[in-house]
Amino acid sequence: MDNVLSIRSLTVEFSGFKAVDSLNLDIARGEIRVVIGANGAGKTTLMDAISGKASASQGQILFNSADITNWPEHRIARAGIGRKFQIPSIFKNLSVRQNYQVALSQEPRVLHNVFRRPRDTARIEDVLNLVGLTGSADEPAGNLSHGQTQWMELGMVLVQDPALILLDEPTAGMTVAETSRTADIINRLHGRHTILVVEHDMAFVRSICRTITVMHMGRKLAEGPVEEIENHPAVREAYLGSGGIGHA
Amino acid sequence: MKPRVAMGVGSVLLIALALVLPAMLGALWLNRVAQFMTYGILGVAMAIAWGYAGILNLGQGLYFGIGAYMLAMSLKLAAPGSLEGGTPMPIPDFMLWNAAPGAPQDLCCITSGSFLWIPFQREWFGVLMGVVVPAVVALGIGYTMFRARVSGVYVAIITLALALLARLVLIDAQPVTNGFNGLTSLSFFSIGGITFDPYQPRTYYLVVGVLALSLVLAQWLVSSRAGLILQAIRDDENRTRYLGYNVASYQVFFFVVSAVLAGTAGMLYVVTAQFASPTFLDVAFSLSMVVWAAVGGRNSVVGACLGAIGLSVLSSAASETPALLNAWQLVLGAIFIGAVLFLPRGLAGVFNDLLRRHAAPDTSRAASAPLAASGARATIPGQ
Amino acid sequence: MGTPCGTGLNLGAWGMNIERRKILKSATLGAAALTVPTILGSRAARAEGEIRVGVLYSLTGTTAIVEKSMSQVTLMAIDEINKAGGVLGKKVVPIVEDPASDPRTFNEKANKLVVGDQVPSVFGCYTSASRKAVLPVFEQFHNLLWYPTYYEGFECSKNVIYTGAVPNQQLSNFVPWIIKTLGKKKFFIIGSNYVYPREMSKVTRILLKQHGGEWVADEYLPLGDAEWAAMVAKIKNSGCDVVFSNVVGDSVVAFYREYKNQGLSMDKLPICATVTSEIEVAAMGPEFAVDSYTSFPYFETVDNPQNHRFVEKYKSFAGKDAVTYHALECSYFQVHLWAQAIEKAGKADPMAIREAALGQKYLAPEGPVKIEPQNQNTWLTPRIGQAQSDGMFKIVDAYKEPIMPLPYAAYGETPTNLFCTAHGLNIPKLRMALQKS
Amino acid sequence: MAEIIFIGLSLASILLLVALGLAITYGAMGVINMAHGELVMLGAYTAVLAIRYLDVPFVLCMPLAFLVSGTIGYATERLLVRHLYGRLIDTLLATWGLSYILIQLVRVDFGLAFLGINVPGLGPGLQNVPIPAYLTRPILIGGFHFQTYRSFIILVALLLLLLTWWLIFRTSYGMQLRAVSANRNTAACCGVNDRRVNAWTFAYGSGLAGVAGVLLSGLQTVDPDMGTHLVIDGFLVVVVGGVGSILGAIASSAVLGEINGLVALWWNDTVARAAVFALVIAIIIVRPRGLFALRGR
Repeated sequence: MDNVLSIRSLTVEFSGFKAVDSLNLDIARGEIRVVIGANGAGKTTLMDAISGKASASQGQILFNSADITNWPEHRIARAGIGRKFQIPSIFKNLSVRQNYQVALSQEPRVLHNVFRRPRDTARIEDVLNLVGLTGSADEPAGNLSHGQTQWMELGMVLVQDPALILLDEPTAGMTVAETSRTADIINRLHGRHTILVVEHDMAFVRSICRTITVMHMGRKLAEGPVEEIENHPAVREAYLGSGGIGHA
Repeated sequence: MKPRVAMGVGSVLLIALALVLPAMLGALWLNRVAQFMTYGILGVAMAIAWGYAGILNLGQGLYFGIGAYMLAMSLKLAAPGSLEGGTPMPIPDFMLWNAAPGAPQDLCCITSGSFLWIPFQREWFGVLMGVVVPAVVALGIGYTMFRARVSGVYVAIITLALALLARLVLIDAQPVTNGFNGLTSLSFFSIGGITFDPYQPRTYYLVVGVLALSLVLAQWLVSSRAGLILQAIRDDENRTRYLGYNVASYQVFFFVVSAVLAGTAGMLYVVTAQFASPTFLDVAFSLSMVVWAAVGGRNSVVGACLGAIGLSVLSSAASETPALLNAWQLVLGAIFIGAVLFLPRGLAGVFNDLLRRHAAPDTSRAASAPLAASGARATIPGQ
Repeated sequence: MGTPCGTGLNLGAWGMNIERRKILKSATLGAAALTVPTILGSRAARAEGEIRVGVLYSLTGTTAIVEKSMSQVTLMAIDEINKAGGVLGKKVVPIVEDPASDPRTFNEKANKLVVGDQVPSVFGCYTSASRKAVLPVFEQFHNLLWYPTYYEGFECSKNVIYTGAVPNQQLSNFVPWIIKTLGKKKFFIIGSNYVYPREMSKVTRILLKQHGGEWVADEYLPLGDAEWAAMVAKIKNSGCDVVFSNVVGDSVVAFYREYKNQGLSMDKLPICATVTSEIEVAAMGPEFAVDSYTSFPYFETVDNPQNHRFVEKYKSFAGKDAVTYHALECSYFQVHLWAQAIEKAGKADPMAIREAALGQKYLAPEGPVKIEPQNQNTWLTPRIGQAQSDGMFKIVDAYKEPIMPLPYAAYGETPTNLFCTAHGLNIPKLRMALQKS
Repeated sequence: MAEIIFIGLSLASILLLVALGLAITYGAMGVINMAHGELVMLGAYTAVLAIRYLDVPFVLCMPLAFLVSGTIGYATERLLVRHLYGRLIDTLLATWGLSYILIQLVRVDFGLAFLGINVPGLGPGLQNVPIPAYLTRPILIGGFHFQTYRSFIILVALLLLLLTWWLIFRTSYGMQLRAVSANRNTAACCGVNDRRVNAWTFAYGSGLAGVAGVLLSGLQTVDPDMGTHLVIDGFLVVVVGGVGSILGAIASSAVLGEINGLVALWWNDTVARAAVFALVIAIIIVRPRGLFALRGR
């Protein structure tokens, strides 16, 4: 079958401590996959390893069957992996539109861009609509509300049009309304993009996803459809500490 | 559309002023303003590196100095003061008294390293090197620095140390550079049969021309897509990386551009002041460049440029006012502090706010586009 | 398009701005107020009945320490001249500028004086670097710089009158004296790392050859550095028996202090210096310099009536702690030489003054001095002083009368065989000499 | 050999004296104080004037200078630096302006010159501080002259180091300081009066500069510009050591000092200086956060 991303016995160490421990993971094209796990289970580190922020001490990361293990961030991004951070990271001093103009990076070389002027494209407009920021397109991004900022960063990733999107807790700090809005933004992407989400909020997870991977102590604990996972003894076991999976 | 109009009018006025100035000024201020305009180019260089790229170069004097020396070497060889000056085999006078007794009297080997001067017998070569060498040096240091992801104050310290190092070597290599005394008694700069006497309007116009050119170039660069990406990098390096940009290459590119501008400024300074000195590499000089940019507006090429010219005029005027003979440095110090405290974004910042306010009635979209292209980024709180 | 936007941005707002921002207002107006008069002033017609001269010594920056006193003494001399009725029946008005110890500023201020104020002469400059930086201005506008500092020579400009000592006037007596009288043969030569010390050392080595001395080493400290620990340690282990110092500026002080702190004694291993004058000794505290030697044509202790008058006058002018020294004395008498010259010339024209200045004589505090018509340097009387505990120098050796300045002595220039003459630098001769040496 | 080590050590101790204050103001407070060198200069002048007019014994000049520079530092923080927290480069610019002013003030006898009053000991001239004999005569140990005065400097440097260490790691004030430098707002929320802590810290750092000034005045001349090059060296040390790390400051001043001494002895001082600059550049490029950077995941 056609895997966009396949991770082979990946290990990431921080001075001896194995944040990710010989992990295997396959994600099919067009799939929306959620990774859950208690704090410190290694979810974010996994994202870091994929996007090049953390370097793998062992194992392989294959993206469209190319080995991208320990490539520099920008090459991974160019290869077609976009990432949204847990704490939204955007260009506060640029307007939303300018943020997207920067994000629109089919041609990232300097000399090429010296001879281009920033321009709007249909795609930028589409994304602005999708994330509902058309109104505030020309405000400095720093002025946006927290929720808007989350969407806006998501938008930046979309403008890039990556084959694989990594979302690190996209609903962190959102109201219920905002969360559901985020959910249907993500659902609208389903099929067009492959999406890997790290999330705590099970309600949200149910609303967007088919398959869940559970991580614990850097290892894969379980993998399967939502219902199955929710009744999985080992998972419940692992989650006791954090008061049951429902509210994790 | 109001800002647009103001800009149009303003620029026309400014250009007009620059053109008619020679008629209003005597030889002294003509030459002096020309010199200050070379500082203006330095201001532009600072704005690009510091304001837009967030690279604080505390050793900008290095590139200014290199530019100055490269051209000065050519002008020295052409000078009648040098032995056989202007002939096929000139030797800079100072090399004679730095030569070992009985050394062959030929540029090739009168002193160790004197051969480096040989190609500079052609003036165009000096000019070329005045651009190329700063570029190459900046490329080298920039590449090593930014690939190692050195940033912020660490960049400042490296550039600073580098300038000090270069200064040391320059002074120590007396047989080739005439050490601390620098290069003087040069010939006039002349290119294509046109000679530039520093006190003639012609020279003034040369400087004005280059200044205008570098302003246009800088403005064009920062309003290009690359310029936008550069500001993105300044805001958040990592974000830009995850969007697929090779941050280092952008930083290096603009670092080099800034260095080239500084080198050009150095050359023009030699044309107008007729000497090159290792003191061009002093920390104090590089720091004053930073101050120019800060006061004028670090995030606006035009602001920084005017800041440089304005402060230079101010300080020379102040120091020449008998009443202030002892106090002028107190005044300058106070001005720096005041500017930093009350105008964190420099004068350009203030102007932009005003324009913003006046443009508000119109749709903010119309206003923000051209502003974004011009010095509007001055609305960014200083990093 | 870019530029217009920007420029307008700034200019457009100037107007609005002045009503709005207080700080700005004052700053801008201040700037205007300062600039306008200077621009006009520099071109305003000079009032009749006065002759304006430039005084160009740093009042701020690293070399201000010395230059400020030179500036003061120049004003004192001008004051004397005016009290005596001025020159050409006119009052002499000094225009003082502060070049802030920075060559760029030196060049700028020289322009102001020569091109703007169009003074017939400028008294000024201390370091060679600053002289070099102003030279182009004087040469292009055929003006005249009066330069009072001892320097390395190797310059032959029509537009400078050099009243300070050149190497042969400090060394030709000193080196032989050290060898013969002190009986010290092994020379360890040190200096600040720039042109003057290196050239002094070159001349010294030539003299060492001639008088059977022995050269041990040449060492230089970066200009302005004050850390001598390593250097003095080297000197200790070098086996030399005299240290020959061309160290300048405040490094001198640090050097003598370190010397004593490391337990070196002046009688076993004396320091013989070409730059350490009364002012440096005062600065380091006499106890560190006692029994070291210095060669200068002038010391405060020179015993003759005109010097007593000079010293007394200067102290009443600049405070009782003030000391007089060679460069100070030159800055003083060169003003009087200038006054004589302009009287002789009969008009305040730089080149006329120059013509008249050549061969001009004056009875200076150090004794008779004369401007050499050939190379525009000055005849001075070599003297050797020994530092005393009161910070003064005891003159232990002196020539009877002034000797001729030879700016190219390093290449065997002799009174009978001059390289720099009224016709300018004789390059073929110089090159011949180089081949031979 | 003992000689080489000793010279290096003494160079290091002087670097450290200047750098220590900077390491605190910069490291803990994120303020690049370009006027630090001028605070050293003021310390030296304190010694000059105190000895000249009150004939205070040399050793007592140090606490005195500490107070003077400290007070000026305190005022600086209250009037200037306070408005600039979080604007690193602006602190650099503003304090550079301040250094301009301080230098010129000393040169014009704190403005008295304008009134025609001249204070002997101030003004543009070179001043000097007489060092008591018991500190100048060298002591002979194992056939090698140990300079009493330089040994004394090393000693004082060590004492100040201990004092600083004790203040930061053994007092509640130090606790608060560490809290503030870790996270100003959080600290403030926990009831730490960060403004007060800042002011006192800045005063302390400045005070150290004053002491350094007194000690330097024994080695070199005292003049209004003596501080300008010191601050540069100080920064090289702090940055190479790793911002905010006292230990780093010690290590880097030791390294730079010894390198300087070695090269100066074996080659010459110009090369030594060049070597130091080159080393600084190299270290920063290899370890962009300095030798002892506090690195987190």
